[in-house]
Amino acid sequence: MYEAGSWPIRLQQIIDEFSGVDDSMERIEMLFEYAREIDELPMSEWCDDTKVHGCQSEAHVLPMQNDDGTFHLMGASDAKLVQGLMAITAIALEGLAPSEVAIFSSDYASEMGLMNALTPSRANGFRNMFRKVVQAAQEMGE
Amino acid sequence: MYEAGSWPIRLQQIIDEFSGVDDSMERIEMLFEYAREIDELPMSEWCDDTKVHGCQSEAHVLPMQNDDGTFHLMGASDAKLVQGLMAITAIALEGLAPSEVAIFSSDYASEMGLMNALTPSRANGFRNMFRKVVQAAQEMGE
Amino acid sequence: MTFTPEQARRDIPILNRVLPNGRNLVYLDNAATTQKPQQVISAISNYYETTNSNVHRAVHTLAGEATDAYEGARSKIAEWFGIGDGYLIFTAGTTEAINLAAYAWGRHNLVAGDVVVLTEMEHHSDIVPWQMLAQEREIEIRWVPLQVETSSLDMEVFAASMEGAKLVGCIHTSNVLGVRNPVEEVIRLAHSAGARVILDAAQAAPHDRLNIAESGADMVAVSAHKMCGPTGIGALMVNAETFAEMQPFIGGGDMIREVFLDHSTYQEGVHRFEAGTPKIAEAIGWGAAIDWLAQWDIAEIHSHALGLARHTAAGLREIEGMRVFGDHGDGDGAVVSFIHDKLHSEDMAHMLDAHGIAVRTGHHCAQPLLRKLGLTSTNRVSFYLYNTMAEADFFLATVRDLVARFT
Amino acid sequence: MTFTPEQARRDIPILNRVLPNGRNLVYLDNAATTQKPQQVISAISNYYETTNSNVHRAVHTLAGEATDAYEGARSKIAEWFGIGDGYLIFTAGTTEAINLAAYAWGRHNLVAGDVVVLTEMEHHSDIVPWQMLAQEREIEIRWVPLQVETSSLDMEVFAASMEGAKLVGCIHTSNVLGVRNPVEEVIRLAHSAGARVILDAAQAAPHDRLNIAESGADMVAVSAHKMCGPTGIGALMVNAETFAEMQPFIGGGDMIREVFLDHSTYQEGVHRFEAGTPKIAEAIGWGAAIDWLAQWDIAEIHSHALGLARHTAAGLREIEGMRVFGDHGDGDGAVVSFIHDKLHSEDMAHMLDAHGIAVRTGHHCAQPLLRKLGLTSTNRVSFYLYNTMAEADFFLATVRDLVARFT
Ligand SMILES: Cc1ncc(COP(=O)(O)O)c(C=O)c1O
Ligand SMILES: Cc1ncc(COP(=O)(O)O)c(C=O)c1O
Repeated sequence: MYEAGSWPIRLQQIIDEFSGVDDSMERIEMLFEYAREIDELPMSEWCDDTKVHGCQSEAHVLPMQNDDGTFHLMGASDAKLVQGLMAITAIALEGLAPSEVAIFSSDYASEMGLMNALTPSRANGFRNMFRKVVQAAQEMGE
Repeated sequence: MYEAGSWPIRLQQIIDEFSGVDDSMERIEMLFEYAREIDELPMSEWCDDTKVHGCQSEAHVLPMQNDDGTFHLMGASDAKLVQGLMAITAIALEGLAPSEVAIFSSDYASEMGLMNALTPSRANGFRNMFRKVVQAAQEMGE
Repeated sequence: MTFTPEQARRDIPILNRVLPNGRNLVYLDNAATTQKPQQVISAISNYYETTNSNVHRAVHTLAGEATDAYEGARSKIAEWFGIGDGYLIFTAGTTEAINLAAYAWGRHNLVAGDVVVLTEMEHHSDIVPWQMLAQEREIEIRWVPLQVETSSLDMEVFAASMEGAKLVGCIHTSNVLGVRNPVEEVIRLAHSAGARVILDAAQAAPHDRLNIAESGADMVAVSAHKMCGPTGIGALMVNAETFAEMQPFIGGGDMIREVFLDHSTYQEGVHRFEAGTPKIAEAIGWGAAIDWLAQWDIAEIHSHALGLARHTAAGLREIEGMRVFGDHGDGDGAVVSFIHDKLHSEDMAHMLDAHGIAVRTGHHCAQPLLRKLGLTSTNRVSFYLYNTMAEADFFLATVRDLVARFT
Repeated sequence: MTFTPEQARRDIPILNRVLPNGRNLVYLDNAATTQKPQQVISAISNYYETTNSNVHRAVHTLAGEATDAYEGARSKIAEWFGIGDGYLIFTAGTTEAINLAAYAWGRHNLVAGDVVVLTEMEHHSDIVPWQMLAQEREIEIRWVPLQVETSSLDMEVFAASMEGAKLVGCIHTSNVLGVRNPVEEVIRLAHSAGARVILDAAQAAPHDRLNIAESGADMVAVSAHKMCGPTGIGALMVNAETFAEMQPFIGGGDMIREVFLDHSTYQEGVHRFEAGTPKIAEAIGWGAAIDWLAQWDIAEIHSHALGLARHTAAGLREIEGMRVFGDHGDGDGAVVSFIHDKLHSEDMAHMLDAHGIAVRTGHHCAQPLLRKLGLTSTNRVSFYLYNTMAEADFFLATVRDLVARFT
């Protein structure tokens, strides 16, 4: 099970990278950078099914499987910060078995210090996004 | 018009008497003494018409005219303190023309320092009692 | 920490108050409202001095901190009373909590012909909201009698009243008699008849953590100001089944999901019932009150206060002409109502006040109960953790002296 | 006293706050809630430290002092707004005030087929309570359109909507656009059609004494926390005719005259609508806020804040891609909503927060208005007396810098 202390290597690196940064503006810029790394879901495919509720921004995710059956996440948001968080989530989950995603802990966001950098409504949006992803992974397993 | 500075002599004496006393227990005892001086309305005559509303105690007044047409107040309460206040009111108004009672100021109670010694609900009761008396005096004049 | 009243007193600034008449304050009106420790006062000041912001909706640091503090207080209070924080709805106090029950639950679950069972011991707060609903809807209210001799509810009539009952409203602990009602039995009987139960726990909450989930009560109403918290806040705590049956009551910001011109959709969870800017500083102050009380074992606090009540009741009973109510059994409240047959309650209260002693006088918002006792008014002393035996004795000596002098 | 923002700032502890990210707080979210001067914080602490007691019903010194302080606050606040203290009903805030209007007045004076007129500029607080009532009663709600180009209500449609109207609900000053509506005209048109008017003055009250009696408004809702007062309190102020048409809403102690098992009779006057232990410390804190503001001429306070808004709006308009709302005429609120076409409002808000600047972001509880603008969210800065030109300039410089770097 992936949780604090046993994150995928790539995610652990990102966590360390964020933990090393104190300046909140710098952290935001880093998130903006990550925002570019997501497999972006084109706006033409945004729909009710992909929508993450409870965000102030429009946020959409499309959880899917690579050819080898491993997990892959597409996503996009009109807010870069949100898309950055999504991107880190996508990196964290990339290539895992859906069954592993289904029990992945969401604690990495707070470990990165993002949850208190984030506002409650944003944190709420993150939780909804993560729940949507995990649920999709569970359904892939079924 | 009877108001601060121009009270009937007997009332002015009572005001001075109370103003000279600091101890709250002593003031209460003085009120208890005055309670005996009212022309007491017998309980058998207490009725809806005589009742003063807004008191925690049962309080009743019967405003009337002496043979010479001057004002006279009977009253009673099961609380001695209330009856004491009534008695002072009766003394203050005794023998005045109803038309004088009708415009009598109620300020003597605060001048005696009774209004803040009294609680709001008691002060309220006093105001209701006084209003009832003044109203009756007005009607006598008509 | 071992409980001592002296220690509790030290935290409460007002207890050092010298009144305008030169007397030291002896505050024995705790069932009306309790005094506040410095910790509660500072929690409120602190909030305004460092954190104040509107909550829930904004993207800035203060808003995040204020939201955490506010929602953190909710969690703490809910945990204290043994219920999930998803089931604690903040209100302005017990009164608004019972009205919330009547509007959000009652008006959506009771129809003409339905039966609401109340007791003659109820505070006006648990009478008037149901009368208003009954009038609107032709609902029948059945009254469980108070047995004056034993200061207890007639549980036989209670059981017999359950036929067709949809809701039972019951005061957990009487603010006049101090009696703690057999709420376990009330809940059991009500549930086996398929009725929901709302407990007015305004007087119980300061002395008892209530264990709401375990108790099985469907709705429980409490006020912060009666347990060393601030004015302006209280709660309705509701179990999951009842919560699911409630519909929005106060409409506005924060309780909606989406607002259109022709309709709106509502939030899930407690925010559905909390429209507008919440009682933020108040919730935080209440949380601090819980922290303060939690230093000690609540059972020790209760037994201390009850001990003072027992001592006082016994002392009053020795005075000729004195009628004293309640028998102060183990779970009862620390409240002693009394009335002297020759000293009017108002005269008594004024004379006690002249000695610095604050007691309550009147109908205690329980006119049906007073009427049953054949009275319109009693005097009432009520104790809490910071009261001392010396205060109880000073009170008793003063009453003895007044009775001797004025009767 | 001549008004200066520096002087006001000195009284407000939180303005010295250094945030966890090391930045000094620049608080520009005053339309959401305002910061509190030491005088208000101390009034509350003081009350709890020296006077705390339940009010109205007791015969002891503290109760008398607390009642005087509480009712004294009511008188002061009522006088400030130009209405008799017999017509100021305390509520938890603007939201509860409008709900009180809907329950206590609306449900006893509106029947199926009646028409309520609202505007597209309304805050959710002045929409949802009427929608709930409309649903219950088959009442028709007519909407007065917002004209986007001029940020103003379509007064022709307003006039045409008056046919058969029983009530008009109108936001006095918009919390999104800053626009002050022509409330005099609204009242005149409504009254000549025989309709009553309720004004949502949550945003107006911090900048304007309202002169309620003179204005002719039938009901006016305000919140203390938006004018340097505490959370948890506000008021509905009502003229005599409307007051006489209201029926009890929240039932319980303090609002009754007599309670019997089969019916109750109610108090006259404001207490009829204030059941249970009131918001005592809150009222006293609000009174202190009025005293504090009353040191200065409210017109000077308003013109200072509006000046900052105008300066800010002008500065923002110079930035490419920025859409800025409202035209900040003389009576308008000190609120500037804006949105950049390439920087999402949430990203903007987070980046401003990283610089210590608190702004609001989102739908501002006015989804119908935002929908009309074709948006789901804006950023909003809002100024009050303690904000300075230096803060406005720092905000502008930061926004310019962020837009330059990230677009
Ligand atoms: C215009 C307007 N109306 C109503 C409200 C609601 O006020 P409160 O949240 O204090 O009830 C607000 C503030 O959020 C407002 O700006
Ligand atoms: C038993 C009981 N119920 C209800 C209330 C009402 O509580 P509040 O005035 O805080 O709403 C009180 C206190 O007065 C009470 O003692």
